[in-house]
Amino acid sequence: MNFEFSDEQQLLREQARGFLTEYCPASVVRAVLDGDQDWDAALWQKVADMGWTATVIPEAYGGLGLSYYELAIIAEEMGRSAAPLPFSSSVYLASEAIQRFGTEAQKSAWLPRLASGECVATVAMAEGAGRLALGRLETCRSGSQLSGTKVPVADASIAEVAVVLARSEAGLEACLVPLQQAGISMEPVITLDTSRGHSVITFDGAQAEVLGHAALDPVDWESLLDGAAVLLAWEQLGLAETALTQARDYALQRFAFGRAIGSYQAIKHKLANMYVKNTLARSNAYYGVWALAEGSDELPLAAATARVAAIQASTYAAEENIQTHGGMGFTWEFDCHFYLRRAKLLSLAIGSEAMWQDRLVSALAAHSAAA
Amino acid sequence: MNFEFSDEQQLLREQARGFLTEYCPASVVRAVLDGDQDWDAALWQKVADMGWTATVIPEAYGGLGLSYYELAIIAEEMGRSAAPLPFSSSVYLASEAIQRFGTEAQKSAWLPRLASGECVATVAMAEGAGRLALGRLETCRSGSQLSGTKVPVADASIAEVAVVLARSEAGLEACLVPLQQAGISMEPVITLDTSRGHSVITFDGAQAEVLGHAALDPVDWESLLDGAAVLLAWEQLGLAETALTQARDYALQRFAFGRAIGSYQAIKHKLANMYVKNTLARSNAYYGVWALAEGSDELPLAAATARVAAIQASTYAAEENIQTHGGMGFTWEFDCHFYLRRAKLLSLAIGSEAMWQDRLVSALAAHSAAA
Amino acid sequence: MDFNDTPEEARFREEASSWLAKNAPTDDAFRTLSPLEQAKVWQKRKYDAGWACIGWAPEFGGRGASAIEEVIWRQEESQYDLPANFFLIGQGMIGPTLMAWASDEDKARFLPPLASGEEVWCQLFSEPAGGSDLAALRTRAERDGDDWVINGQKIWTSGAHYSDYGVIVVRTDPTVPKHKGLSYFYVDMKAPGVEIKPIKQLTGDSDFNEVYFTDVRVSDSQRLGEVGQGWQVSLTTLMNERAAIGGSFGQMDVSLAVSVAEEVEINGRPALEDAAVRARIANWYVQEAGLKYTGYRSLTALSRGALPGPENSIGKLVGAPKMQAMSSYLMDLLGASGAIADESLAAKAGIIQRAYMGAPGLRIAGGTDEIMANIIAERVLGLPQEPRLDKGIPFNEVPTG
Amino acid sequence: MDFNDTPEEARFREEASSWLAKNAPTDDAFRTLSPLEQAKVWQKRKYDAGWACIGWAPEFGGRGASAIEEVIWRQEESQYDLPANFFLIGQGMIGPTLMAWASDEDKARFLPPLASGEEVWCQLFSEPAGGSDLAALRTRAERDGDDWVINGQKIWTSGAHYSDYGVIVVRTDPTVPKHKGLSYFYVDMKAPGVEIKPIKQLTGDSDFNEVYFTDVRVSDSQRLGEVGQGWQVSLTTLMNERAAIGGSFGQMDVSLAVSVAEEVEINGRPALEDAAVRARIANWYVQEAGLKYTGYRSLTALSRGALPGPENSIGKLVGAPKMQAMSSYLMDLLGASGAIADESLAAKAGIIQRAYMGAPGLRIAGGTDEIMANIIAERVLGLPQEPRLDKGIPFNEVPTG
Repeated sequence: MNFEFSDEQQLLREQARGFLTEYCPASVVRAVLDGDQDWDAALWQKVADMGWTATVIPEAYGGLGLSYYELAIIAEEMGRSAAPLPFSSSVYLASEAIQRFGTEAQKSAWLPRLASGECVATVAMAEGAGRLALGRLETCRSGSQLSGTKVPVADASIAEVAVVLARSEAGLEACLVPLQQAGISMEPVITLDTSRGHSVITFDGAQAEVLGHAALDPVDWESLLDGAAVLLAWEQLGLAETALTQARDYALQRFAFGRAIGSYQAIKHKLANMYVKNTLARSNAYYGVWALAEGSDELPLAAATARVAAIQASTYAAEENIQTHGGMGFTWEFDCHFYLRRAKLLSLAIGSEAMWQDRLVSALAAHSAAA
Repeated sequence: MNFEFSDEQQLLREQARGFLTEYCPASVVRAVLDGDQDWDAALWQKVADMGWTATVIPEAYGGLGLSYYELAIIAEEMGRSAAPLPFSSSVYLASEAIQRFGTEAQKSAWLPRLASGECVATVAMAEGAGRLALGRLETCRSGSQLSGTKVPVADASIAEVAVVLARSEAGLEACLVPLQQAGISMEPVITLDTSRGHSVITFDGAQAEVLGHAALDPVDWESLLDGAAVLLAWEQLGLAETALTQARDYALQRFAFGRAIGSYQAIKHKLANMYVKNTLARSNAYYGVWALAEGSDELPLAAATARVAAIQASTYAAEENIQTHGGMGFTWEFDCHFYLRRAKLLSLAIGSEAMWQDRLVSALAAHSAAA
Repeated sequence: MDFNDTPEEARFREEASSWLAKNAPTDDAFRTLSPLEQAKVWQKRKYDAGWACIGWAPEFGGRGASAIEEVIWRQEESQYDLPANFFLIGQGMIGPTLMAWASDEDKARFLPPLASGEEVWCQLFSEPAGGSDLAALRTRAERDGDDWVINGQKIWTSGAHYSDYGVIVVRTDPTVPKHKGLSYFYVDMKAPGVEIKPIKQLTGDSDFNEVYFTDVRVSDSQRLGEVGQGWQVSLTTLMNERAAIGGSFGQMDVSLAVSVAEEVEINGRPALEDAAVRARIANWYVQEAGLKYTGYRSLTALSRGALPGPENSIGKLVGAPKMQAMSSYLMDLLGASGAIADESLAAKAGIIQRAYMGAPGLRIAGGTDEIMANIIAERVLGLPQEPRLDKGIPFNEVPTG
Repeated sequence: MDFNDTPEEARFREEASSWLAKNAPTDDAFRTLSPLEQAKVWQKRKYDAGWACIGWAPEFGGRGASAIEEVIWRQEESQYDLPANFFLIGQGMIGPTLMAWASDEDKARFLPPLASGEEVWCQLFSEPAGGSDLAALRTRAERDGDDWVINGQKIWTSGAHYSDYGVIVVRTDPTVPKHKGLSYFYVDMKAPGVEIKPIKQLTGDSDFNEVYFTDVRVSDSQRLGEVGQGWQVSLTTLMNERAAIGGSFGQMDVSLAVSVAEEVEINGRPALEDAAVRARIANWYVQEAGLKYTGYRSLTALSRGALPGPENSIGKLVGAPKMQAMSSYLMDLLGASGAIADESLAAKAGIIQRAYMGAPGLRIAGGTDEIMANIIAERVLGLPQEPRLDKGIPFNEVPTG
């Protein structure tokens, strides 16, 4: 039984935490949230210099060829600091899609530049309100031309290329679409977390190439999402841990009626609940990353479990951290709201809690039937 | 605006509470729960003498011709004392079915005897595990013969007659079936609340007559259930109030670490939650009985709302009353478990929480569409 | 039980509604005024006709109406889209405090212009270190001849920047136990040394202010109650806050959830057909209807002469978390689009998201969830208070962390 | 990360499993014995072969195995359906206490027969007035020459009726603060004046007893620790309880929910297709998997030499309410049949209902939900204790209501 990260991996965590504590304090998040930028480009450069964008990209394509364990560790630390970066779009989703589905030429063209961080990529899936139905996409490719509207697309304004989920006569496809071209118009979309940019993209006969040689099996796309779900779960866990730490520190320091508010059972039990949810989320995130890293056929179950647990832990911790802070927590000036915004944003990305609960039970039923 | 019972009705409540405090203390419930009897026959006689079984039966059939407001008041007090009586089966369900659907002859034959309490009746719906589907009943009538199995049937062992939900070529039917006859075998079924008797009834060509002149419109049966849901909600509310009162009294009297446990926020907030749920349940029960008494077309919405609120309040209060009592609450000797048993039993009768949530939303959507 | 007015109530409602029909301003000129100007114009019109602060005695500008008549008036007035919030604190909470504690001259001087909207008042109680522990306030007033000199900081003051006067609780003796060293004054908000800074909330709005007092002089004649009696005076104000709260958490009701669930699809079917969605909607409706009919029951009690009690705390305790849970879930139903704040792109998402970001504040303002639950436990159910470490101890010796 | 044993662990597992394969009794003769007799026979067989209390030192009957070896042994032994609970308290909690506090003679006298199952021990701590406030116990021991005379009542004593010995905490000085007036003894459960009455639980079962002490004499040599040091000694026992608890709330896992939802229909379709059912199952699975993998993480830490800490409290805090919620919901899925307790009529309903009725007890035994949450808040998160009104006050002056 060895259900723990290796010593080397723990060292990576310390290094990542130290790095982000230094270069991504709350003031960095605040600057992007308050300002006109969609990201902190300088921080991205530093993160790329650390090699984080290259973590799981094979060495043949300029990556470090490390495992998902390492990437999960970085994801947690990214979440802990609520870094205003397109890391999830570019690393967990777009790079993964190109690596999994791309032709040799596509991989050679894009992965080295994604690994080095000089290129940012994103994935465009959603087409407006409601649960995404892979079988009913309205964005269509015909020949080399793509038409349709994707909204919201995270990090599109800073991405050079997007992996766009679409349909053609051949069926479901992931298309590789450079975003600086005539057939594309893009407008910013304000979301609840302006420390991450979002856009609506209209494709009007945009030049697009199919990623890979053929249409996508929906199962393969879902498997990509499973991987992203695990990595997002680690990021959400990091957010949840920060929220719990903030709440605990404030509860120790804030006095009411002559004693620390953390000595009142209402606050104690609220924080104990956070701890319980965070612990369940962490243990399920271990399960998820184990399944992802080892290529286990339990991945669909493990990913959904990690995702649901992380959604529940991060939104609870972020919401109740504000309550623990009382009126101060409701001000713009305190940082509590960063974690609420990001926790909810990430919970809405790649399908929300109910969708993953549904997938969890499908995987569980398949698993029981197989056992 | 007059959203309150009348002074006369309040007087009836005081009278009912006084009566049941005297004649149905916890020891009476305990005697039936512990013993071989399925009810307290002497208490039934007293209740009948009070006229409670006659409350809403028209004067023409020997009843008092009072309104559902009066019956709701009695129901709450019945719940408050967890009376070991077939009141819900005989009064809210069977008497109502005969009154609503029966022919003149059937009403004349049965209602006076039900009003006087000399006859107990019940309704047989469930046919085993799962949500009852009116369109898929297996109990069938052919000619005057009924065949099938109903389980569990509350209060069957003490009922003279049952209203049995069945199907024939004509469709859905309520059949009137005397229970003392050759074509019927009945076995006791132990449930979690042995202070109310339950049975499995096997009809093997039992003599049965159709209630009324024709097949039932399912909507009419659902309307009957709406009425029963409102009255059961009042009974559950009474249970919930007793559980809250017990918990509060114990929390005031039990000391830990030098102070009453009711001074700890964990206990205070638990009891506050009970109070909140009970208050929502009470106000929704008002809404329900108003709709029932006034014959409002809001009844389906009001009944489902009252039922869901009452299920939530009564099970929460009963469960958390035990927790408030700690180890003592988990003993047979303390009374706390009576209310847990009864609350859960009533929550499972006539369709459980999820079914009524579903009905609530159907009614709400119909209501919105009409508005 | 019925939902109709008594004959007297119906008569009163008819009188109110016909006056409103004739006098409620709807013209374009009125609409071009700022909200505060609109409120002032409308309030003055009501005042002149005897429809302002109708529960107040005639000498202060009211008509001595009953509590139920006040409710009826509010119901009728709310049929019109007219600004009213500007005067809520002054008329709802401070007016009654002045009636109970001010001198006859001050009542005559201040109540009529408060009723007419010509003077606006704000309330200066909360402090950064106070929070749930309101009486732990630190703003000090020191005696100087016939004056007092105030120094300190107040927070969460609604409307400070457009108020003419404010009521303030300050510490006049830090050497006695917390509740005993307080005094209560009214202050001129334009006086030298009063500085007002808006607070930006996490929603981006600024509904509240910080108010700094630097050597602000008030005359001893501006004191309400005795020196050291400030806590009792402020209870009068706060009791009226509780009466004013409650009920109005309907800005996002279940009908919005139903309409979102009708529009959005899950697996090709309307989300409203999804059992998980239905269970949530049912539970919210149970809460919403429960609060609504609790309100009707209170109203009935009110019309029979009862006073509103602490049980009204459930409105906020249920309503605010419901708003948070419901808006969060509706964002989920919208999927990735749930994150969109721009109402022009996603109309409902914008409304829902405003509710989601506002809900944490609703769970705090006027008493946190925890304080509301304490109120129910202590004042409704009669459970004991927690042990109080600050009881009987001089304020300046109470631990502050 | 991997789920496999290290080579040493694998070797140990192999040794254990092959011994078990040869020696675990499965014959019919064994099965005709009473559960207690079965347990004693099996325990003696393990003892004789060096497989009893393997973590104990060899001189007490163990083999000085590591914590992870103990876990591996439990995993392997649990593959067989053999009774074990009878010795849990004695071997898990009292053995370590004797090792820490008893005289060498007493250790030599009592530990081997405890390990071999020849003598059974029980724990006499809780009292009717105690509950969560364990140290508020009132059973008194008064010195009489070389003896002590015990009078009072203990409660929630598992196995008192088949135990040979018990450990007991009593008050030897009521005039000093609560924790300081206690002493700790072992007692002969067959001694005159010891009276044992089973407690009927609300489930109808009787797993616990009340034990009354009337002038029960124990020798001063049966004291563990100094007079007045009883609380420290009992902490040794309780720490080992915490280590023993945790994890095992799997008696009703999500697979049962899945199978019920596959069998039962809603609107003509399997309930497993219903979105509300799916959301519940998903949430329970999140809890169940979360606890399972938390256990794996603890096991990893254990295998690296760490001690089990207070974070293990989450097993019960999550598991017991989950069992209650899940059993309640599964009863709902069964509809009216959910109320049936008779397993011959409704197999799953019976199991589910036993869980529903048992869950309240699980939420209490070994520390209520509230105590568990306190432990996490205080010992894991480092939040302060509540103010203690009984601190430093003579026990006989502490308010008791």
